[in-house]
Formats: sequence, C-alpha cells, structure tokens
Amino acid sequence: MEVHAEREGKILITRAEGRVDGTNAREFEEALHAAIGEDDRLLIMDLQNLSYISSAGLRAFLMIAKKLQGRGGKLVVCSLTDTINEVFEISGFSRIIPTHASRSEAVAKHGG
Amino acid sequence: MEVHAEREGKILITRAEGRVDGTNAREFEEALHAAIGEDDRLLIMDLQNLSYISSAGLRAFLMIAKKLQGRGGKLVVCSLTDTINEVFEISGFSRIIPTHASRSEAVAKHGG
Amino acid sequence: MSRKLSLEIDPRVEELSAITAAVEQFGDAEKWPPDMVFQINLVIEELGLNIMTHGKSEDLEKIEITLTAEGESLTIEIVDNGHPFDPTREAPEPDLDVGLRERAIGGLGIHIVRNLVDNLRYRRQGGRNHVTLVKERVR
Amino acid sequence: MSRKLSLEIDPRVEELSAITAAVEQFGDAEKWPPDMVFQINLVIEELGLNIMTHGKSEDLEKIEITLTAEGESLTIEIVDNGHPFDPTREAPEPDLDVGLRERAIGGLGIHIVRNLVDNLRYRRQGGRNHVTLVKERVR
Ligand SMILES: Nc1ncnc2c1ncn2[C@@H]1O[C@H](COP(=O)(O)OP(=O)(O)O)[C@@H](O)[C@H]1O
Ligand SMILES: Nc1ncnc2c1ncn2[C@@H]1O[C@H](COP(=O)(O)OP(=O)(O)O)[C@@H](O)[C@H]1O
Repeated sequence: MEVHAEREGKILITRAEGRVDGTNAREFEEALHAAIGEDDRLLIMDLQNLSYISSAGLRAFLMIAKKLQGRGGKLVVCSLTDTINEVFEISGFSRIIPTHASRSEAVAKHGG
Repeated sequence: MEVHAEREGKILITRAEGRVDGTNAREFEEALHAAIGEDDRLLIMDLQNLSYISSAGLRAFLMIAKKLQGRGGKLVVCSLTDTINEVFEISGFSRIIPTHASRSEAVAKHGG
Repeated sequence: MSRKLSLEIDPRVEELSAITAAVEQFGDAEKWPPDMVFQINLVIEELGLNIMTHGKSEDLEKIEITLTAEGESLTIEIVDNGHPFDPTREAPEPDLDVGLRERAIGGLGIHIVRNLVDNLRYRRQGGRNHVTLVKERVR
Repeated sequence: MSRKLSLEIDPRVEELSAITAAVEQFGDAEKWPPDMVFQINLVIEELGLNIMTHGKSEDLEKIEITLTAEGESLTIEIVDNGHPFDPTREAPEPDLDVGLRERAIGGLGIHIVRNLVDNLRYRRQGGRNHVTLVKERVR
C-alpha cells in the first residue's frame, strides 16, 4: 500500500495504491491524517490503483470523511474499479461519500 | 516434448526438450524410431533441455538402446541435468548406457 | 479434477498475507477472474479477522480454512475453536440509511460477506465453529 | 501456516497434466527448489499411473492425492479403491546388475519412488489403498 498526495489549487488529491487490508489499514489511515493540512477542506481520493480493500480499510475512509465533515469539508472518491465500487455499494458508502468516474469529473463537481 | 535430430558425420544426434512422461512417452519413442536410419549405429542423445522424465520415458530409452545394440550399435547420452542424472543413477541406467557430461565429450569418446 | 486447499493458520493478523498468496495461486489454477480472487480474499479476511479479534478465547489455537473447487462452485469452510458465534444470526445488520454524521464505525464485515456469497451456513460441532460459504463462479 | 492440497482425479492418464500444474503451484507457494518439484511430480506420476494401469478394477472411481506441508516435511497421501496393492512389499526389486541385453523393460516405477522419498507406508482401509510418502525438504 502506498499513499501519494498532491495539490491542485485548494484541492488535496491523494492516490491510494495496492492493497488496504487488516494488516495495514491503520498505517493507511495515518498516512491520510498526515497528508491533510489544517486548512484542507476538500480531499479527492483517486482509487484507480487501489487493488483491494476490506472493511478494515473502509473504516479508514469513514474516519477521514467524518474528520473532514467535522470542519465543514468533505471527502470525495473517484476512479473506483468495478470490484472496489461493488464493495462501496454494498457498504452503503456510495450514499455518504460522493463517488465519481474520473478525477476531472470530481474536480469539476466539487472544486468550484 | 520435442525431439530434434541432426547428423555429425556418421553420428546421429538428437536433442530431447521438455517433459517426457506417461502422457507422451509413446510419441517420444516413436519420434526416436523415426529418426534412426537403417545405417545408423551411434545415437548420442543430448538431454540438456530435458526437464522431466518418469519411468514411462525411461522405457523409451531402454527400447532404443536395445534396438541399437541389436544391430551392433549403441545409445549414448550427454548433458544430463542433476535430477535427470539422479533418476538415471537410481534406475541403474548409468551402468548400461554410456553417460557423458557434454556432447563434445560423447563425440570424442564414441565417435572415432 | 476437483481441487481442495486447506490452510491452517495461527490466529495472528500477519498470517493474512500468506492466505492472500495461497488464494491467489488457487484462483490462478482454477482460472478465476481477478474479481473473484478479490471477493474470496475479502470474505476470508472478514471472517478470519473477526475470529482473531472478537472470537478470541483461551481455547483458540488455530483457524482452518478450506477451499474446495468443484465444477462451477467454490465452497469455503472456516473452522475455529474460539467463542461460539453464528454469523448467519448473531450479527446485526448495519444501518446504511443514516447520514455520514450518524453513521457507525465498523459492523460492515459480515454484511459484506452475506452480500458476496451465494450461500452461508453455520454449525457448531465438536466445540468448533464451522462456517461454510458457497460462491458460484463469477464470469 | 501449514498448507494442504487435495486433488481428486479420474483414473485417466490425461489428468496427469493437471496434477503437474497443481504440484508446481503448491511447490512455488512452499518455495521448493525445482528439483523437489520434479521429484514430487515423479513419485505421484509413478504411483498414479500404476493405479490406472495395474490397479484398475470395476470399483476404481477416483484417485485422491493430498499434499501436506508442515515445517520442513511434505507428506503425500494417495488413496484409491482399486485392487489391494502394497507397494512397500509386493513390488519386486528390479535387477539392475544385468547387462543391456538381459535388462527387463519396466519394473522401475516403485523402485524410483522408494529411492526418492524418506518414508513410504501402506495401509488398506475401508476398501481403499492408502499410500503415504514423506519427503524432507531438499535444499
Ligand atoms: N467470530 C466472532 N466471535 C464473536 N463475535 C463476533 C465474531 N464475529 C463477529 N462478531 C460480532 O459481530 C459483530 C459484527 O461483526 P462485523 O460485521 O465483522 O463488524 P466488526 O468486526 O467491524 O464489528 C462484531 O462487532 C462482534 O460483536
Ligand atoms: N496399484 C497397483 N495395483 C496392482 N499392482 C500393482 C500396482 N502398482 C504396481 N503393481 C505391480 O507392481 C509391479 C511393479 O510396478 P512398477 O515398479 O511401477 O513398474 P511397472 O509399472 O513398469 O511394471 C507392476 O508391474 C505390477 O505388477
């Protein structure tokens, strides 16, 4: 698992790569907390290269989404593979975390 | 499994490649019979690229060795991998089929 | 040919990686699509981690995971001697209709398992939990 | 983690290729050296083919092959319901001291098996032959 962070204007964009499972979900969450600066309000997580996630990893997404919501911001995800998308659907995440097909779509929708 | 035949003067040299097992030992034996001409007396089989052999394949070696002996010729093998060599040793083949480390050694010893 | 793979692991999270690798190889041999490998690993991780975290008891020694491929269906059996626990009845369904603020953390594992397999059965036998999952091949 | 792979095959020579592939994958997972993969495939082929050719009876339906890796040793169990046959006693040792002309064709399979494994046991149980082989890891 790897987390890469970059900025596009005021938007924080992270790419998650590899597997997020019970062996590394805590690390994953910590990497995200570390990437989020005090002034960040919008985090777009690009999941194109996320190959696996289990409920331990979903927990991290929820924590980050709640953290951002707590300061009036939000977490948005994009570029989910079919199976990751299925897991998000089953978990009801698609109803509470805005999900987009591509990064540009996410930026266009939430970046303004 | 593949059998390639070539000639070096009066010597017939065959290279056996791949696996010779219960599924293809008969084919293997037939390919050798087909390669041996009426006048051939010395067959050197280069086993460098033989990756696997079972007793079904050993049977073919013995048939060919007997056939050549029957006409006053002989079968010689060379370039056995360690495990093929071990199987030949266990089977007592090393005592009845001359075995050489390299093709040139086999030619030098039996080709004259 | 039918094929069965049994893995016996210590109840430690670190064993998950070895399971993942074993399931991937089994899936390769069975020519599963990658999605199916993901899903099978997921259900095994969810139930396996639950045993390690919630099912832990003095007795818990080993977890046995068996994959049996026959024709178009895959059967997974997970056996442990931790606390008796029936995932078909005892885990409450998570409430997915609330907003982000009210949304509970956790409680998704068994829900995911139920949604990904075609059949889920439980029996307690000889002091051990036996959870059996059946999954039809994904195309 | 200990690992066990069970294969159930029809008694047909064509099944050998599937066994070879399965043993190779199991060996990869266990990080066996290639020599060991060769040797394990060889002993399984020798005993498996014998069951298909010599052990054939009306009853013979399936052959079960189980590989169990634990620590440094590998145990292989081969079970069939063909004719009763005890390879530890009933197969005559081939005469390897005669010359090429007198040398018998065949009769090498069980001899090879005996020489490649560390332990070979037989029992007849429930109308089935159980042959158990143990091989310590080759380095
Ligand atoms: N093997 C088990 N033994 C005992 N209790 C369990 C077991 N597995 C699950 N549970 C109970 O069921 C609940 C729901 O499990 P699950 O859906 O996996 O979510 P989570 O593990 O995140 O709570 C757990 O919180 C726990 O109380
Ligand atoms: N499963 C079996 N059932 C009955 N007889 C067997 C079985 N396996 C081996 N045998 C007997 O033992 C002999 C030696 O077997 P083996 O060493 O494999 O050589 P081969 O198969 O070439 O004869 C066989 O010829 C056969 O008579």
